[in-house]
Amino acid sequence: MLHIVNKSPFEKDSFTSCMHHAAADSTVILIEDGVYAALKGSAVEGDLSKAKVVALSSDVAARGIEGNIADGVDLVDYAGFVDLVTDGNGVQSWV
Amino acid sequence: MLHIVNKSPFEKDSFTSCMHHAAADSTVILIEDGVYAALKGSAVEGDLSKAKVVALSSDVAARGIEGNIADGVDLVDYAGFVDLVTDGNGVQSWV
Amino acid sequence: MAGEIKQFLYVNRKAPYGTVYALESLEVVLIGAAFDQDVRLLFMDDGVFQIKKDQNTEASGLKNFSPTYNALGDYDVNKIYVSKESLDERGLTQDDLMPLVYEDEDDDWAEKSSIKIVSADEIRDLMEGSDVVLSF
Amino acid sequence: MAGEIKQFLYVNRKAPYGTVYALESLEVVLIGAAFDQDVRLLFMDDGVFQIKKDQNTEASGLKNFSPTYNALGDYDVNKIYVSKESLDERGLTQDDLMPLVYEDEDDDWAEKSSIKIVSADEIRDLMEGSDVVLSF
Amino acid sequence: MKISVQINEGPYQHQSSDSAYNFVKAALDKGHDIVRVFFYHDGVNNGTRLASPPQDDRNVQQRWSDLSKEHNLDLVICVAAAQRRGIVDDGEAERNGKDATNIMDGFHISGLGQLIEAAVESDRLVVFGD
Amino acid sequence: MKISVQINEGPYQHQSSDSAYNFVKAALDKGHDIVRVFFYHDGVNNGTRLASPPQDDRNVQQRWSDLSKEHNLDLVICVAAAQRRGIVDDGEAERNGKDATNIMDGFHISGLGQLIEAAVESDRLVVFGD
Repeated sequence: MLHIVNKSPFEKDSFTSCMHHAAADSTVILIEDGVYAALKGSAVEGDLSKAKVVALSSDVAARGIEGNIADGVDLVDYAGFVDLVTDGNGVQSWV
Repeated sequence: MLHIVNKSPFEKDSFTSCMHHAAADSTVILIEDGVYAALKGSAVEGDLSKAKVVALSSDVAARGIEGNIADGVDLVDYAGFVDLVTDGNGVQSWV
Repeated sequence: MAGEIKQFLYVNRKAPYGTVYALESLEVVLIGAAFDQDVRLLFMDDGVFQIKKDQNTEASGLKNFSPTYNALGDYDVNKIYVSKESLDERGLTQDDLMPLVYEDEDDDWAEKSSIKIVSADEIRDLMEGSDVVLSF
Repeated sequence: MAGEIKQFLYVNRKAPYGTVYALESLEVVLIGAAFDQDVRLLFMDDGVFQIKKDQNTEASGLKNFSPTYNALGDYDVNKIYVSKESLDERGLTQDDLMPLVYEDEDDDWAEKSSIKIVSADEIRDLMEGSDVVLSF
Repeated sequence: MKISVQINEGPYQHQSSDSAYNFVKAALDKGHDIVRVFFYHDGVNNGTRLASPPQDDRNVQQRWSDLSKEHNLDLVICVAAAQRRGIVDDGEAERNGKDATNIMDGFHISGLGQLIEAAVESDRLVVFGD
Repeated sequence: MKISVQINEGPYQHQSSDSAYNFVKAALDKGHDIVRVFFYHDGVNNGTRLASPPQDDRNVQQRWSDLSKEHNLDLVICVAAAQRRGIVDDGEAERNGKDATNIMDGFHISGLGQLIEAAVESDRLVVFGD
């Protein structure tokens, strides 16, 4: 299952709830304000180890946090996002 | 200062941030989904003691939680809301 | 595709009234019931508030759509899952929820509860076992 | 009312781009600068992300409005407060922020930083000392 | 007391317009002076006359128009926010080459300065948003 | 692969319409089949032709219309959501006695069944919301 999170973990509960409920072998893609969950040294950094986490590169760049991304979080572009959606067995948005 | 909180404390950070920054002698009015912060026995109940907290009665009734309100939280109607806005020295919405 | 039965999961994570998602999600569920699919509803996080009993919108001027949840059983939507952790965090128990029921045609139309309280692990399995996840 | 100077506080608590509030709030600040009022900007919670340096929206198709914050000094908007706790929680320091500056006409137009990092107590005092709080 | 109100969200999607409406009515009932209601962000979408909500629900847009007539309320829609979202009066239609208008009777489109002015001239500004 | 997309928010206020647009373009570039783009909740506000966004910004509404023409995309606006919010085509104007329309070329208004049908007929449904 691919999980999509689009909100900041500091503002809304979607990232926390997603990481709590996602299977350990699932992938979580951070888009829009969700990319802030990938910040190195933040209060939620510990959650990043609960599943495979990637972040959308264009949303990371827009927010100026390319140099602040935690180790282990890979960046993907929209083509990579599409591949993640079509790979695996389903997709769920944590809107 | 009157603080207005309109979002659920379980979904968004506005109630927590408001209670952390509000002066101890200020009043906080919970409206819309903000009224869920007044729930008895919830994970955020402890924050209610940080300031004077009231909840909008019509929004409490709409959500069916009249019987679940924590001790010390008074209910006010819209006329009471208006009075709280005009009393005191200012108003701030935690949107 | 005709005849294929998919596992639909409606994930309801938002409170009613403050935003329209709960109401308009319910409209999707009702329309969707006309399609022959396997439908499950999950209420978690603030979504559990959608089926809180005693909702009364008279003084607010809002439309009270909570009675419609009672009709779900008639639409053969009777697999309703509610997160135990979400109830706990909000100081609620199943007694705070509307008693949503259906009549079991395989059991002489006996009235049964549609609601099942589930753990985080069971929610994970629900999600992983779904073909389509509609999130509101 | 003419001639009365009010203490305006703009409270920015939301991240840029995911929603429009940051952009349209900035438009209010720029228009508001033409009125002779005492203006303070507060960036707290996710609002601190609004003035993160290195914003580059090219690949996203969004409009990069962050350079406009650099113009605030020219509009005599030079009291900019940033929550230390909010920076800490996000793993950020003042070095991650755009170096917003103004020229001090009372000090031979010396270039000075508009940014002051503040504690929760100082934020409380800012709010209590305001006549008008515009929240975005 | 002089009160102004700012509304940041559109009808139905969020409760903010409902809350603001109930608040303004209660303030008027108490004899307060509503200086201005300013519609900003998606709030501009409250000013359309093209909606047809279900018969068994409230009509959020129409209610504002009716209240405006009853109390001579100043309902101002921000022009910049309206242009992004497609709320158009005769003047805007002509300026931007649009073939239709959708603004509701009682609302008018103006600049952001109207918000600042309202804040300056009012004793209280109350913001209703997401 | 067959993909459908649901958009729950209006233009500009939230990034969801931007994200969905970039996603759909990337999926088309990879040769996937976009079965339907369904606009629900405030998402229906993407379908107005009356917006005039600033020249130095993207035109969210127009981009969808252009992409629809280029790729013969099925852009469906939910009728119930549109009625609450005032998005109107010729048929809706006549049915509800409205004196104007505001729908953009390339969009059409239909029922919620179109969302369920898209979900059934597609291999993936991707939701973009608040």
